[in-house]
Amino acid sequence: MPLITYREAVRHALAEELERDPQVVVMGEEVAQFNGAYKVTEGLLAKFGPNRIVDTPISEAGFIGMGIGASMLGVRPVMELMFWSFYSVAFDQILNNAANVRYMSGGQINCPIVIRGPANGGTNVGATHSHTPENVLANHPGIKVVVPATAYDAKGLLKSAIRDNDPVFFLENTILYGDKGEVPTEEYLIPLGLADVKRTGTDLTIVTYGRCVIHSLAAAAILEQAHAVSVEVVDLRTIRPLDINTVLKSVAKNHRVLIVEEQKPFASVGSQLAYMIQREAFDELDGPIHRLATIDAPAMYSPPVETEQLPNPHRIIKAALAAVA
Amino acid sequence: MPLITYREAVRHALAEELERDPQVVVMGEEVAQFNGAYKVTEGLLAKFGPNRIVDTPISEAGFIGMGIGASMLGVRPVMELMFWSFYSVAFDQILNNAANVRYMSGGQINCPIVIRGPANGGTNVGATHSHTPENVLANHPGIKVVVPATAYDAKGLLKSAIRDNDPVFFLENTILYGDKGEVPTEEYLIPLGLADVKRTGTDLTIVTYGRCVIHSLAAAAILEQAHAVSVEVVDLRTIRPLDINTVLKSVAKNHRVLIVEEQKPFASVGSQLAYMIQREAFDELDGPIHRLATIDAPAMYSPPVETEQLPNPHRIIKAALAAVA
Amino acid sequence: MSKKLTAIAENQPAATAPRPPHAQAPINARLSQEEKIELHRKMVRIRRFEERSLRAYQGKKIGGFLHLYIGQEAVAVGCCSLMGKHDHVITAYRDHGHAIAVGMDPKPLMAELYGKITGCSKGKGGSMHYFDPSRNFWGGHGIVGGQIPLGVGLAYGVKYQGHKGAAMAFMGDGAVNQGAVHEAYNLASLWKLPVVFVIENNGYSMGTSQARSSAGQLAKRAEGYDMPWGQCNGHDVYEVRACMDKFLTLARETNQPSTVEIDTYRYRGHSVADPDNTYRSKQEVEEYRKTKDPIQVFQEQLIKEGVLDEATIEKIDLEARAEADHAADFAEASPYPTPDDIQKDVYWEADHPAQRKSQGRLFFD
Amino acid sequence: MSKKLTAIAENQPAATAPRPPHAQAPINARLSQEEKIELHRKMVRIRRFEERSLRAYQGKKIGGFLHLYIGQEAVAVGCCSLMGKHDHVITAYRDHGHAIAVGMDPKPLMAELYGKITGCSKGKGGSMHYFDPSRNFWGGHGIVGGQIPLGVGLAYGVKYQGHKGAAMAFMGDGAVNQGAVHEAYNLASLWKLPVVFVIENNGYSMGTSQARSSAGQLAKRAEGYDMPWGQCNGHDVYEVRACMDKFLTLARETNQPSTVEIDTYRYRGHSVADPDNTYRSKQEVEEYRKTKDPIQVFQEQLIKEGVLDEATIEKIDLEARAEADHAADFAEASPYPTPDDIQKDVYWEADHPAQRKSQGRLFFD
Ligand SMILES: Cc1ncc(C[n+]2csc(CCOP(=O)(O)OP(=O)(O)O)c2C)c(N)n1
Ligand SMILES: Cc1ncc(C[n+]2csc(CCOP(=O)(O)OP(=O)(O)O)c2C)c(N)n1
Ligand SMILES: [Mg+2]
Ligand SMILES: [Mg+2]
Repeated sequence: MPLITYREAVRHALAEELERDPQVVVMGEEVAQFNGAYKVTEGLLAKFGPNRIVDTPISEAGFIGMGIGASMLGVRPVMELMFWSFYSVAFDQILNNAANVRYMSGGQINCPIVIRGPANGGTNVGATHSHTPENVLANHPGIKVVVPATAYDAKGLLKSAIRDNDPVFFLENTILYGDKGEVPTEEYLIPLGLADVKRTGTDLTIVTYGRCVIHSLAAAAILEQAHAVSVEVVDLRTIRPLDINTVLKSVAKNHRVLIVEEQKPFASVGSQLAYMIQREAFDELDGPIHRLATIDAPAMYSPPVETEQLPNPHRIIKAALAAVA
Repeated sequence: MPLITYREAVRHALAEELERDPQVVVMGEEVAQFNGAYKVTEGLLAKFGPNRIVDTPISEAGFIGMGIGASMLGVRPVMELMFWSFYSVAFDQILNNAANVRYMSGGQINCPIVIRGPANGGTNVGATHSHTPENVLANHPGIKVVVPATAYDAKGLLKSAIRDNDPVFFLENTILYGDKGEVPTEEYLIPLGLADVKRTGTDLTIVTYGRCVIHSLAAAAILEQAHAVSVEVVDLRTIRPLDINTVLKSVAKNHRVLIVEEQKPFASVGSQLAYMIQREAFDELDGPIHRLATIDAPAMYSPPVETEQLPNPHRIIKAALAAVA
Repeated sequence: MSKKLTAIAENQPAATAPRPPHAQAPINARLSQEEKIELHRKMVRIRRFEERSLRAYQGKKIGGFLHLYIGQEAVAVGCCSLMGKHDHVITAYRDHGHAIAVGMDPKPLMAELYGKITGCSKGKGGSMHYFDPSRNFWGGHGIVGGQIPLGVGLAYGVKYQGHKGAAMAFMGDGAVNQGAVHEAYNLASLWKLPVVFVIENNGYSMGTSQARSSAGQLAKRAEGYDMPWGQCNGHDVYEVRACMDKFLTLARETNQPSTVEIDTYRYRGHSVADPDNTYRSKQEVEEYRKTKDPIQVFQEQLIKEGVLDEATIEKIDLEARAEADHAADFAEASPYPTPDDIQKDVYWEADHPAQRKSQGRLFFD
Repeated sequence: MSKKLTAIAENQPAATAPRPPHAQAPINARLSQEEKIELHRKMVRIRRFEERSLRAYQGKKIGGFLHLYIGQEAVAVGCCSLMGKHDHVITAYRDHGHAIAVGMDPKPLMAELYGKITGCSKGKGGSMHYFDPSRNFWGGHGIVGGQIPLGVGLAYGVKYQGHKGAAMAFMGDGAVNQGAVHEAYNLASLWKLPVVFVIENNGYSMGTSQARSSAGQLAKRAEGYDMPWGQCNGHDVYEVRACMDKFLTLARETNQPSTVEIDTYRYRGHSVADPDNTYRSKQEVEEYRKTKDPIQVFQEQLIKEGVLDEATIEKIDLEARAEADHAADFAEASPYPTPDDIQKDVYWEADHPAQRKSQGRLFFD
């Protein structure tokens, strides 16, 4: 299988779906002429023309709301948020209109819109640009949330997201864009809501998603070698719908759980997982569920300190050892 | 002690603080001439004049941002959101500017702003008007979140909120506005971050806040009489800062926990409590932490069904019996 | 008191030549007698429906808010009477008039107010959230200004899908100060999207007069985006049609968006909960009722034209009252949704389990 | 390519009489020689600081974004040179120029870029988040348009607290399409708040030309809110001062807000990460550099006035370079914050434990 980057994987998914379905349009700030702020959409304008690949003004509420309206008529917009952080100015459109219009209309409407873009810290862009809103998004019934960690997953999940008839929020990661992974040349889809055990192990279950999958795998290798701790890494891939069964199966096997998430801790995805695991597998737990999250503060600029603020292999190892102690 | 309504308690707190500190201003849609959409600010314009009680256009992002800017200069704005649900259009100002400006300036700035208004379901106003965003707000370090359940608490906490030097988000409840409670005539303050055991009991700890406190107390009375279950009701009163110690003390005593919250379940305040309780009091738990939340869907309009969608005494009793089973 | 009592009709793109009476505007002149009567009937039906709903509200049959359109009927009826196959409508929470104007049946509308499963939104939306995509009616939206970007999206969809049509995005005079509206203006003008932004200026946003909420003249803000704009008297359904026809045609033919401010008035409080005694005088309301009532104005016009007579007027009114009563009976007799319905209509996928492709839990507890 | 190559200066509220050269505008005519040189020096210091910071970035000393102000110096320097005790400034992420213009010391500015604890924001803000409330400088904000309501709040504070002053709220040409900006315009005009909205129009928002992002003329949108507006050439610091003085005076004296669009240009990419090859030509950049460079333009003007000579110019330049180097040395030598610093400066209360009144946990893990 060819090795391609996460960025290319996203791009290929877009290109294939643009090719397949003329209702698919790609929109966002700088996605066309500039080739994308993070070059994800590079070459798409040249290939599909300005009717399909559309640069927008800096008006997130306006253009995302517009995309939602168009989706009600059957257009399938894939909107890029240059950073998911900018959902802050489009919050009402995203979480009142996209999430609720089906319900309020008694099921008469559905919004096949995808909103995608990076949502991560770790690039020293400060508090306003480093939000990881998957918890806030997934709090709202009516929408779906996907956070792929690898090129393979990104491609297969984005294609499913574009074909989905509900609003799907797709959270990428600027740091992962350059990471390479094996991706088949033939077409494939990964269903939303299916977790993936990225590493098997017997002493501790790490439940995680997004970039923390990569960190957890790195930590797991060291934990195995240096500490004789065998770690299973469950990558959720999708936050809503949530494949809790795969998580519970791993918990039932290992009895010790560490949740790792790049999230502010209060009412995070990890909080939700912890509630569910203890509720549904209380008797399987040999000790409390541990969690490692972003250190609770706005995102720090200072590069070496931001690294420490976020989960990283070194912090994960420490947390894992505490969880199996 | 005189019996006054929750609405009056909020109003008295505003009036006393307006009296005490000339930097305090009250602003919002319809707060002045119209006397408040829910009549909370009734009479304040007549008493304090249009310089202190200010009607705004329907521009939540604009006027809340303006309040934040003014607070940086030492004005102490108390902004009314007619519904907290409308935070959706001011999200960026509230959760990027108010929450982050202190951090990003390295501590040079503080924003003594209060944003207050009702945040509740149960009045048949549909999905866009029934948000309970305390989880989303409290997710953001830098801000404080208060959800009082009684007239007494509302007054004492709001006065503390207005004197606080950090941004405080104060979540009231349209259904509670008419509830009466004893409130002393002499001045008092309740510190933020102090929970209140509203009823003691020995079989089950219910952790809750806001209107669910009232429901839980009603349920507890029936549980005692009809089911011989003795319930302790811990009212958090403040979500951030969080008085987890009072919660843990009760858990250590009763060993069974039910969290009751008017929240959509995914990544809610209750999720966070569940994580913390199992993490810090694992060995005190005789069974999994149970939770009763809003039934997971956008808020339903239909009046009798919305009652069933929300926590209510009947649902709480059922959940409590399951939790002690 | 900001409301101009004399309505003016300055349509920017029009020439400044003296205008003929609106009845003679081609779009009105070509109406058949029955079509004229139908305009009248629609207004009466809206009025009677709402009066009936008010009684139901007072009888505690209806929860939440009830924002009545009484006094504004000529706006929705005039605008929606111009709709073709690819024209679309979206509005705010004061949506009963638009719903009836696009042709929705009052029975499911009343049932929606009663929170019944037979409601147009299955009891999930309530008064503020009427929808009927089959009639190109996209709601009924509660967040002030929030529907306007969606309206631009409808226009985008029409254009993208190669149809000749236009979207009408309605908002109140208070809504113009929402950021989303401004973003929508710029997008529509920049991309030449066939949308007409319709400001129903009833002079007040809740208890706040236009002068206390907005700097400058409302529709004129369109100039800042290089958009044509117009203003017209919303008490005269002919004038509404004449004015809107021009801008709709512009949108359909040239994809040129525009803003139209229509002067109107609501007789009732902002919602049924509004005591309506702090911000305007009883005389002001009476003055409007007496001299500008859209039903009265049009009725007199049609009598003058010989299209209507007293008997027909009486008949239309009786039918409208009966229709409203039947709607209430229908609503009353209909069942409520059950708690099992709460989690329906959330996800398309959950509602179509046979076609579901995703896995995992969609709902949490 | 939307950028007008010929700058114009149409100041709406001004009479249309022929204008005298900007050097003779009273606000400029009354400057002492040293004050004029100081204007020049500030621009040179900004330029050298940024050039030095660019080298540091290339040397991997700096993380995140670096948005250079090179080419735009006359705007910040001209505007901020007019500040009195109760005048305030707030801007976006392209904030180095404003920070130096209000008088901040380059050492903590450079240290901030390096992420050091000695930075003006203790390494917490980075390039986009410079702050110095002691100099009435309220940042440095990353969300496009998000700072504008705060700027209106500064004006509100000045007025509420009874001072005579004005706030300048800076934004780019791309920012005008954010909803928050529009809401702020309306509030400022409606309530007569002493704020001048300054649009630094450098022709592009990232890779999008003005023509591709905005319908209509930017500053002219102010008319929709009954606000006066102006436009001026931002390559000439005298003209910036002459124009801004008028609007600042209007704000200070009468609380009348306004919008001023200042034509300027950035030579560098949007940020250091911008390859700058898809949206404008090399010639366009060169043309600006050669004919409109604000430092060059003003230098020639001052030579003509006999205020500057080659030796002084050289001296100023050398000093500015040395200052930038010292700032880099200072930054280099300074320590990083430690992980213990992460949870400082989050809550006022946590930072002042002796005065803390709340209880319970403020932080979670
Ligand atoms: C964002 C938002 N803010 C406030 C409200 C509360 N609210 C509902 S209607 C209304 C007044 C709107 O007035 P206008 O736009 O003139 O419409 P009208 O009611 O006159 O039809 C307000 C303040 C809301 N629903 N949404
Ligand atoms: C709400 C939001 N959307 C998008 C961005 C990304 N972004 C940062 S700067 C910028 C361009 C802004 O251009 P302009 O306002 O003209 O200012 P300039 O960079 O030219 O100074 C964009 C799109 C952002 N920071 N915030
Ligand atoms: Mg109105
Ligand atoms: Mg620009």
